[in-house]
Amino acid sequence: MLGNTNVQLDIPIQMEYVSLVRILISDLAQSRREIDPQKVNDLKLAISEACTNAIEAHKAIHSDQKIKIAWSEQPDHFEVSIRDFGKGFDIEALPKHPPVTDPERLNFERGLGIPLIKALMDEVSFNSSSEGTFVKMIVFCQPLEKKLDFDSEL
Amino acid sequence: MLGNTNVQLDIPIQMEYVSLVRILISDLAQSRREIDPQKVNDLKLAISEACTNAIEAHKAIHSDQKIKIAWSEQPDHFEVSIRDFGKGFDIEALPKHPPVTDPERLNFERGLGIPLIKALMDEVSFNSSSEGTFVKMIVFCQPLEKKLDFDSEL
Amino acid sequence: MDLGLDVIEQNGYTVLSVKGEVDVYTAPRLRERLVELVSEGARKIVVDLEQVEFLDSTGLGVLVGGLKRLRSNDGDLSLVCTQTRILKVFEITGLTKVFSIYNSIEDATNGE
Amino acid sequence: MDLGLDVIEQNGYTVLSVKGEVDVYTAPRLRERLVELVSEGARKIVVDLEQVEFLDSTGLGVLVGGLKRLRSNDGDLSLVCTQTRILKVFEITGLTKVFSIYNSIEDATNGE
Ligand SMILES: Nc1ncnc2c1ncn2[C@@H]1O[C@H](COP(=O)(O)OP(=O)(O)O)[C@@H](O)[C@H]1O
Ligand SMILES: Nc1ncnc2c1ncn2[C@@H]1O[C@H](COP(=O)(O)OP(=O)(O)O)[C@@H](O)[C@H]1O
Repeated sequence: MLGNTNVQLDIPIQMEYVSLVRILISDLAQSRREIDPQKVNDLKLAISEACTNAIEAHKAIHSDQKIKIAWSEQPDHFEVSIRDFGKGFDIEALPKHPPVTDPERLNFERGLGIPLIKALMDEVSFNSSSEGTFVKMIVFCQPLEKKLDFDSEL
Repeated sequence: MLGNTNVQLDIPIQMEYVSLVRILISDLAQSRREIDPQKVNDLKLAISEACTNAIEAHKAIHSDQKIKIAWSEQPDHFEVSIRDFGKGFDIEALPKHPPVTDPERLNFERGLGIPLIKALMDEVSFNSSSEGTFVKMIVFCQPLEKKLDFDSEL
Repeated sequence: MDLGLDVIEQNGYTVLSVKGEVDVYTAPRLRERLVELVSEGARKIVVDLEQVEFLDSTGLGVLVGGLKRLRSNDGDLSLVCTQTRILKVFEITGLTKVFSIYNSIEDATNGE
Repeated sequence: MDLGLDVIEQNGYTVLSVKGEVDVYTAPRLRERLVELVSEGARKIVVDLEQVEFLDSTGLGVLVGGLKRLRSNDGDLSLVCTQTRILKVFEITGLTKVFSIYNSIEDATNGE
């Protein structure tokens, strides 16, 4: 569970609000602690991907319930979570992309969001059920070196 | 009551979050409709004053409950509301400032927030009881000419 | 949120310069513009990402879709990008191996 | 959130240039700096608001408090401000009639 939620934002099921979430989260990350600017970019991207998925999940079931973004601060990290009330999904069952060298790769225009979230965040967990999905992302405030060689995972 | 709340933000009882509210609200105002930039500034100032008062109200009773900022859009105006759970106040009973020409005026470093909100917003209502305070502010999206001669009101 | 989409012809290439944030809300406009260019006959398209402030997986998807469309029409789509934060997104997803990425419009339109 | 507070001496005046957003969170730093300057002996203070991006009633209160402190010490506090959005706050509250407001540091430090 979230420790101590500092800020919570509820947004409607419209894609134009994703940029608002980015602005909010990047301002929080930059103003609250010393943090590597690249980490702020990573967080903006990960939160965009997660919000896009959450909004899509609500659109799929024609729900107009708002999605909830929560921000909390821990001694050595930030925690950002996105909660939706869509019908959930099985993260283990997501299709794997063909390797980038395969010409078939060009048929996959989607499915890059979750791999990006996993690659960019220091920690991430997905909790999904038929009641909805809760994505929790963690970014350490002291910058960590992270290798960007995730080809195999995609 | 609020028509259709589009976005809701909950913030903790710390003054440093007031700037976050400004960023959120000014981004919403600018991105959602054609609006006079000066109106956006007015809204930033009014929302800052209202949030400052709400946070002070919670501090006064040592409440750590979050305050709630809601944003909604109507055909010809934006509605922004601030809800706190402090012990409320009687807006009619607020002390009047001496006229600016009176040397006594310099003894009043405070009490300018609500007059500013009233002067800057197209409409404002205060609903306050022992359960808390609900401030609703309205800004028309089509810029209105507004005379800034409110000296007598202060 | 505005997405800038400027087109110039250079050296036989069609250069589409994108400005602003490419996300799920704005990416459809980029997709439309690319489809338009191809249907108008463009076959060698360069997408200039130098003024892009943000690009997410929806934006990547649109670029992959554009590349696919062009390759199946005997054309090509290449990119101009030197910004590390944007390059990073291509690297993580392995798409640096799918796209030709150049340092400048000049390099991209110099033919081979 | 950073509040820039730079002090220079000019023509017998102490010029405090404020940069950034003056609100309930940052105003205490402005207040402290003013109190410090007065206790160090400054009597003719000019607060330069040209680089202020935002000023709320807490900021106004700090400036009124500074003016009061200086007047009771036979000093004065004047302002430099040409930004309409900041001037507007002084106008609405009637404080344009309380402060001397100049168009430039030069004007403010020219004597009188
Ligand atoms: N919050 C969510 N609720 C329901 N399904 C989801 C959610 N997030 C992701 N998914 C599912 O996982 C798939 C892969 O997501 P992602 O990697 O972000 O790529 P994309 O969104 O481009 O398909 C989505 O297509 C969707 O089926
Ligand atoms: N949300 C609120 N809850 C309780 N009291 C409030 C609230 N807003 C304003 N007040 C009261 O009204 C007074 C005047 O407010 P204002 O005009 O903003 O000036 P200031 O906050 O500088 O005193 C405050 O000092 C406070 O006593």
